[in-house]
Amino acid sequence: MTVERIPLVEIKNLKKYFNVGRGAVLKAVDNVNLQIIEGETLGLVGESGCGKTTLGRTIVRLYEPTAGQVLFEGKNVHKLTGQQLKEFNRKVQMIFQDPYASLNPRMTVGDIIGEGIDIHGLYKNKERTDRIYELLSLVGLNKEHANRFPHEFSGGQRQRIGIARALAVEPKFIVADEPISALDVSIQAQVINLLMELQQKLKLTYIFIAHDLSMVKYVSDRIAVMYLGHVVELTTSEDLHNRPLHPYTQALLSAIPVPDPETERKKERILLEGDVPSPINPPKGCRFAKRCRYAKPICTEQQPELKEVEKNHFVACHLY
Amino acid sequence: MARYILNRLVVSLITAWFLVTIVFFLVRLLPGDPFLSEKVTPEIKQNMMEYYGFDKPLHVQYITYISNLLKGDLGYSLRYRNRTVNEVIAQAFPYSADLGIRAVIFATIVGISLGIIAALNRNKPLDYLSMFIAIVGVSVPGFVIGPLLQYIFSIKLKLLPVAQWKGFAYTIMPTFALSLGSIALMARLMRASMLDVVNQDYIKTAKSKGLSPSQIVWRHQIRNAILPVITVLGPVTATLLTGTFVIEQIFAIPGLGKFYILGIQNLDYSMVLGMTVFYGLFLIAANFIVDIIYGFIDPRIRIAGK
Amino acid sequence: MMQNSAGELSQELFTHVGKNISEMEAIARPSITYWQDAWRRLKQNKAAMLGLIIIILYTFLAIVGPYMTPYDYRTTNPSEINQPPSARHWFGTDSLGRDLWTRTWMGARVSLMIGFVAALLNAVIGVLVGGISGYFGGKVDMIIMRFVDIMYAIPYMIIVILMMVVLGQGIMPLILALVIGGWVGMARLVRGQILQLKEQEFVLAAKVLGASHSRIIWKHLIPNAMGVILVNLTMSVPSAIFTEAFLSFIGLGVVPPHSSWGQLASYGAQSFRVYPYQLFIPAFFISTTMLSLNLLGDGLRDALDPRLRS
Amino acid sequence: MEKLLEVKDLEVSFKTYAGEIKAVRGVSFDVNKGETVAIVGESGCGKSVTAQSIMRLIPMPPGIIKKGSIIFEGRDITKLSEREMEYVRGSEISMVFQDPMTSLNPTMKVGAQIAESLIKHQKMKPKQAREKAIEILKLVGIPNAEKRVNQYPHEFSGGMRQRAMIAIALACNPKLLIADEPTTALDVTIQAQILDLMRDLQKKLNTAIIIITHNLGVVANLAERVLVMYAGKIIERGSLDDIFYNSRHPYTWGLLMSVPTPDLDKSKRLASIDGTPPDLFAPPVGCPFAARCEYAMKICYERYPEEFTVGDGHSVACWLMHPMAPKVKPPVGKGVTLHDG
Amino acid sequence: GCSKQPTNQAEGVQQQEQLKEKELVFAIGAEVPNLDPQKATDTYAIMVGNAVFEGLVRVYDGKVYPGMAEKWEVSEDKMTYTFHLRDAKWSDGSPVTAYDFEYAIKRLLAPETASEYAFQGYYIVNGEEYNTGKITDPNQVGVKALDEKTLEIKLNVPVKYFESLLNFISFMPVKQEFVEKMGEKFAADADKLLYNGPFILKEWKHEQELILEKNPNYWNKDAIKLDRVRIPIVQEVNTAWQMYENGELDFVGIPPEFVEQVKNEGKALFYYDGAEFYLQFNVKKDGKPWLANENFRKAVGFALDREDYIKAVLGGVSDPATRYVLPLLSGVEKKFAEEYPYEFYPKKADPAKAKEYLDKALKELNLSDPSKIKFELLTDDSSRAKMSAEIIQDMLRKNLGIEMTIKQVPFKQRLELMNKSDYDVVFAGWGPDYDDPMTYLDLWVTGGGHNNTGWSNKEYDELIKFAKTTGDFKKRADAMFEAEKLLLEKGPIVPVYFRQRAWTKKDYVTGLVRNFIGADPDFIYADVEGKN
Ligand SMILES: Nc1ncnc2c1ncn2[C@@H]1O[C@H](COP(=O)(O)OP(=O)(O)OP(=O)(O)O)[C@@H](O)[C@H]1O
Ligand SMILES: Nc1ncnc2c1ncn2[C@@H]1O[C@H](COP(=O)(O)OP(=O)(O)OP(=O)(O)O)[C@@H](O)[C@H]1O
Ligand SMILES: [Mg+2]
Ligand SMILES: [Mg+2]
Repeated sequence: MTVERIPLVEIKNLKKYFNVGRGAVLKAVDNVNLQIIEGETLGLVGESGCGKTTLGRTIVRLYEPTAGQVLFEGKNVHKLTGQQLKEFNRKVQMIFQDPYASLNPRMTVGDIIGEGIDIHGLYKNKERTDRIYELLSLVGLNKEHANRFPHEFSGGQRQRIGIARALAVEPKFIVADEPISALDVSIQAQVINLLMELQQKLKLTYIFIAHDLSMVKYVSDRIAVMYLGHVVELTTSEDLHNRPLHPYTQALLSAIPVPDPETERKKERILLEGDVPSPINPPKGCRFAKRCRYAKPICTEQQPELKEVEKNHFVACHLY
Repeated sequence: MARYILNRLVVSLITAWFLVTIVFFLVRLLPGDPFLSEKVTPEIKQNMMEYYGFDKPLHVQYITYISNLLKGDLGYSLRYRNRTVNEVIAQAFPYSADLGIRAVIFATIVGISLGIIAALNRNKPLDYLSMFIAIVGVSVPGFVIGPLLQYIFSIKLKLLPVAQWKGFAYTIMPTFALSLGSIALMARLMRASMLDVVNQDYIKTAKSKGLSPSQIVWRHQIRNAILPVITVLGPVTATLLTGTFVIEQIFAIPGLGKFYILGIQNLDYSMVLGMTVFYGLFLIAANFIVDIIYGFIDPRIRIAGK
Repeated sequence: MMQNSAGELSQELFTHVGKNISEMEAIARPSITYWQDAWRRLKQNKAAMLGLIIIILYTFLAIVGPYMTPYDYRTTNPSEINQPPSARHWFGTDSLGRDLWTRTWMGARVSLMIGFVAALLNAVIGVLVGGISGYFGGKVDMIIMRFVDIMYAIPYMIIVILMMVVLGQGIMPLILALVIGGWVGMARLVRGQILQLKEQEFVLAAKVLGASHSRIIWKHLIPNAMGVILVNLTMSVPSAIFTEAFLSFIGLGVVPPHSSWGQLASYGAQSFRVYPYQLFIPAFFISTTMLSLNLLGDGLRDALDPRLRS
Repeated sequence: MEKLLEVKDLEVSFKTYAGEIKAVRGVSFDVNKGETVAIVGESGCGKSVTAQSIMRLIPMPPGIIKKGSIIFEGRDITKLSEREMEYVRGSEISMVFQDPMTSLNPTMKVGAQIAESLIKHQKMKPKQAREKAIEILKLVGIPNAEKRVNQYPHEFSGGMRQRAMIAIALACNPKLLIADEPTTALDVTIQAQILDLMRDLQKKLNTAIIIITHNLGVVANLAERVLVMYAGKIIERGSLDDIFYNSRHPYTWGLLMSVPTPDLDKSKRLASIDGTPPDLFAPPVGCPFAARCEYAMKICYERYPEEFTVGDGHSVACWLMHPMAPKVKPPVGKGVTLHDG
Repeated sequence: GCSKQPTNQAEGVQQQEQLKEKELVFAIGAEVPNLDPQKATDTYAIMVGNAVFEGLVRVYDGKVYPGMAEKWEVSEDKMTYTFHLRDAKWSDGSPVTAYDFEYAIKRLLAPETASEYAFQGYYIVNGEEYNTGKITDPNQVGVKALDEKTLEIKLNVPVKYFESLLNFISFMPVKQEFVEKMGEKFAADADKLLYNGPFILKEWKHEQELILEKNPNYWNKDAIKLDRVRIPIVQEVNTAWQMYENGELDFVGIPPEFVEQVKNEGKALFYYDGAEFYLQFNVKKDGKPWLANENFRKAVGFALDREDYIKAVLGGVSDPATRYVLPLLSGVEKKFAEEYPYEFYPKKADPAKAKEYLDKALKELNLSDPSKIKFELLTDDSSRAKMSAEIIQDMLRKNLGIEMTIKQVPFKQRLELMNKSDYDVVFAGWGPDYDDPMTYLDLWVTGGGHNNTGWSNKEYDELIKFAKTTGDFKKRADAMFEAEKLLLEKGPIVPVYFRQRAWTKKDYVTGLVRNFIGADPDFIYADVEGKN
């Protein structure tokens, strides 16, 4: 692994809180530190609602952080202006979790995909059309689809449009927020193959948010596990699967549904007891403590730091 | 929210002050002066100028006006010489407001209903009927519809009194005539934004819950579609409540409407300013309320800041 | 070659052929944009096309109509006053004995010009200002909207009179005056729509692509607010036409002896019980213009909304 | 077993300006009471359209149900009046939509959206319905449900929206639950929880479930029978084991092969099916998969294969099943690539 | 709703009462802006004032009758008047005294009052001086109450029409004590005034309605038949008309469009309202020498077809102005027009004569082509102004080949432009202030307050000066006639029409008088016997 290399993206003490009325704040992302190295894929997994999307959106500047900073190529992305900002927007892309909502209902698919090309003046006229067709076929759609509108597509097709749009500007870094969840496995495979090929060819860097842990494992070099706005474990994908340290990670892995009826019938899962605490006024101490089988008194008292317990294996847990 | 409202109040006052200042100087740019008349001679005019303090430098007059305004005193009308603008407003506004409220309520209910009916029956007879009403509403202005109504309902059918404002029977025609234009606008806006909503996925969800079409309309579509109507409702309310010249004139209603026009025609400076301040405050308040309603209607809209 | 039952299948048909991916490439039609698509759809809308045809017809008549009779729009004829429509005077004559056919089409020039130009300019300015205000929100919105409030509240006639003093009487100052007072409604409306739309995810998506503010406003937000914009646009045409008539009333309209539909109608309104045709003819043209515009506007609205197809 | 739903030869098209998109082209299947049927298949092959047709929620126009019948408890849904449909929707059949963000009303509190069908169908008082809504939200694993009912959809994360959708669908204990990708946005622990919930429901109320998903893990976990769709047709159907261990259609094979397993090596490419599915404007006369099928024969390009029954309840639409076809060895099957994870 | 309005029930009751009471209902076009006698200017105030106040004299149907003054004497030189007041009461029960008149007249002239009609008091010794601040002591003004019942007024010059002038609202008495008590609010409402006329103002619902009731204390109350007069304010003539048709009004002005119809029914009535309209030329306008050319002006005058004009613009109501002075005004004994008949311009256009004058003018101006002559007609926003300008434009084009352009501006702007002499030709009008040709003629003297034409003629000035100072009324009238002829021949004025109004009334209305000067309508002796 290439942890020594200079990070392409550096996330420092990042916090993003939402005001949810009557003075309550929702700590969607709370003090996250991460480094992403050029050319790697960082998988991001975690409970639904734990702040993955929010983290991704803050990285690509859709949200102003409440505190902390995001550095891309050494520069604070939230301070960029003018040409640098434009550069950034070309180099950094996001694939949205909700494919339909993120497509303008009044634009043809061709225009949606072509928009980035136009904004950054990458291709003109015929070349532009060709490029759009190329992108469509890359994601398994055909030329005819360019003239249609988003509402005429199936869920998976819409997601592919979103992917094509992100790829259109030839970015360096993509935050892919559940890019494949709506796709059937064969197309999933096709898309993942495409993303990996591109990565190899163009040294792309990804943050890959997904719930499908086997897929995350397959695509990622390292995986960060989030829980209620915190990163609780961070290590290589091999390590994570083989030696998950955090009790939440363990529960997560045990819950992966396996595409095999017999295993599914027999499987034993670590059942997570208790309610997920609220990100509004989260409990002090470890946020997982209440549901943790191994919880100790200290866990409800003190918030564990993310520390390197093994080489390149970080975990935030009082057990280690 | 409380801070936003406070903030907005301060801004409203500043806005009103800007408005007064601009209009104060604008009216004086109008050709002529208040005492110009066919009979008046220069000497007599001089007496009048002095009487009203128009011989003083403009900035002195401005300061006097503003300080009176701060006391809530809009000054004496230059035409109705022994009546203050405050009195004129106090006397005429109730009529305009009475008519205006009727018209706003009538227009809103009818306009929105027509719009909804049209949208639900797109390109069907009911849609065209609603369009027809809307077209009548905008292409038949008050000065046509008023006399026409009077002719039909009073002279021919002997159902309603021609004019004046003395009881419910007197309010029917003016309310109708006054609301036509707003009905048209609201109906058309409502139709358009309803159509923006009908094909949204969440309508499908609502349907999948087994809601009846009318429940879907009431609970899901209207709220998502009503924003444009609310937007126009602000100024419409302010305008209708503070009087409309044509309708009040045709139906001989002693409302505020004519004072704008007469004020300007007579260069009755204090009247024009007073009307402007009054209407302006109404409008500012109406738009303020509209902005707040926005937030209630669509929680994604947060004008109140981050 | 299609056999009816499996039994008649020949063994030959079961020879292995394998994949043929290239054959799958669909034949793509030339790519079209949103606007091309909308135009295509508009053309199929009969009502909208009818509206368009009527407007074109009126425009055409406004150009040639006045020359179709031997009369001049300004020549009075006291021996022929208030004549009802006849073979001599197709639309009758007015109280000065002028031929109303000629005057109607001369008036159409003024009214159509004023109606369309003022409405369009209003729309452009209103959309621009409202778009900016709604999109940027916060302080910008506060300042712009308070400016709009002030513009709303300044008595319109003052502005018009001052304009006339400075620029004189005529169509251009009139249009300008109509625009000065007219754009604010559109601005507030558009702003409201934008406020509602701007939090949608596709806007975020465009932001990530680095779309400029103006691009987001014009390509993403405005098209989605088009329904409401079109309604307001069509509705502002008659209001421009009648405002002109009202301004003429107080001596601020087009230079006499020119006239307009609005003025003809308001003269006609005074005597509709005696000479109904003097009201109903201009009123007919105003309302059919409105009808056409509404049909066209609705058609356009539908055409611009890809989700709504019938 | 009692049949709850019978779909017969359903054809659904969308009229667009470019032509007619034949989204569903003659689909027949049935669902028994208390049974779970999974529909899998290529993205865009017509799964959602089929599901929405059962609820009569296809936007019409442009959509039209061209042919076929959908018989639910003996009544043909395609022939019911809209009024009658109201009482079917939400209370007897309910649906979880695929796209949770746009499927929730942005201007209505989540709680109210859930409570709505309770008020309509179970005649609950608003207050009672709200209590119930909180309860259901808790059931689908939303923490802090008391607070969350008062929030608006845009304040929810993707997964929470999806759970809210599920809550809406579950609210009235339907006889048939159609879940269109109900768990795509959920993390595995919640996913497991939701699957358990659905199973519980099924046990308690004998609810039948049609689940549409791409996650074969979920299929394996929940389904009893599986339908495989491709280009608007069902190309294979059978029991869970039939499909996972004894599938006969080359497309099913491709699907199963594409699944990554936890131990898959990064250096290897994922197996996938080359090419794209046919355009539904002009679906090929023959087998729609032929052009992407390694085993395609001449006839595959010319005639649509009839459905061959290959076992009890297991049938396949593939010419390979024809006696005259050459024998091929399936690349997947019990234990071939799938089973050692 | 508004609590002020009577409910329908109350209305029913009112109707019941109407059976017993005689009520006259008619509409006026605008609110009475001001009923303060010394500040009021508009016709409606004059009309209401005539009913609720009474001056020293009362003018009825053009003749002067005793009013508050039982009798009066005029000095030999016709410059001193002594009035003897009768016993009369204000509506608060106090007596009307000579001091009330003295106070009223001084109040009219006091600069602080800023009365627009102060000039009506300029005939009185030191009236003008006091009003314009040249003297500050009101006691020097020639009006004095000799005792409670005797008032003496001294004039600068003999004024033939002075007696009738005293009926003008500006000379109505006010009670000092009351005025001072009310301060600024004097006359602002019905209860902020004292009445001494045949009626009292019972209710004044601003902008809505005035209700007058018979004054039980009026000295001549037996002559008054009406119990009540209700005057709703209705701006729109068409609305008023429809109200009349609907039986809501007893008499009404006929909108031009309906004149024909009502005439055919034999119900149309006509009266002069005193206003005269004319084209007024700015003879000093730079770059437009033709405006200063007498022959050119006459060419315009002959090119106008006044009959056609009236037919087309005014629905046939009004009289062509063939001369300048309104024919109805009083001469020495009879009407001025009867004593001095004259017709300068024809009723129909005379294109030949017009051409003749135009050719002369062209020659004098060294112009060959009439199309070189360009000028602009300034007109305002009064209801028929536009049509009026349009038809004049067309007549000049047809008969003279001259292109006149039209400039229409708001009323005040028109006045402003006239004051600044910033116009070519303006379509203007004048209404008489008193019943004498002088009210029209003295406008055009050099330096006259309203003469903004730049026209100045010594001979004319002298004729007017003579007429104004002589005590010989015959010679005075001769001089005025000379002046009129001179004005038409050389002056800056081309008369167009003398305005008439068409009106109609229900048959039961009797005793109404329409006046071209002073109160119009004068309803104080009217009756509605037979109204149900
Ligand atoms: N409103 C519509 N107009 C035109 N075509 C449509 C419309 N809705 C769906 N389609 C087409 O119908 C086909 C089937 O769509 P459907 O949504 O059923 O796919 P799906 O099987 O659910 O796919 P996914 O798994 O990606 O959601 C797709 O090719 C789609 O393009
Ligand atoms: N605009 C917002 N206003 C208020 N709260 C928000 C907003 N957006 C997100 N949240 C809250 O922030 C938290 C994290 O949301 P986020 O969308 O980042 O979750 P996620 O990890 O992406 O979950 P999922 O896997 O379900 O998509 C959630 O509790 C959510 O309710
Ligand atoms: Mg998310
Ligand atoms: Mg789908």
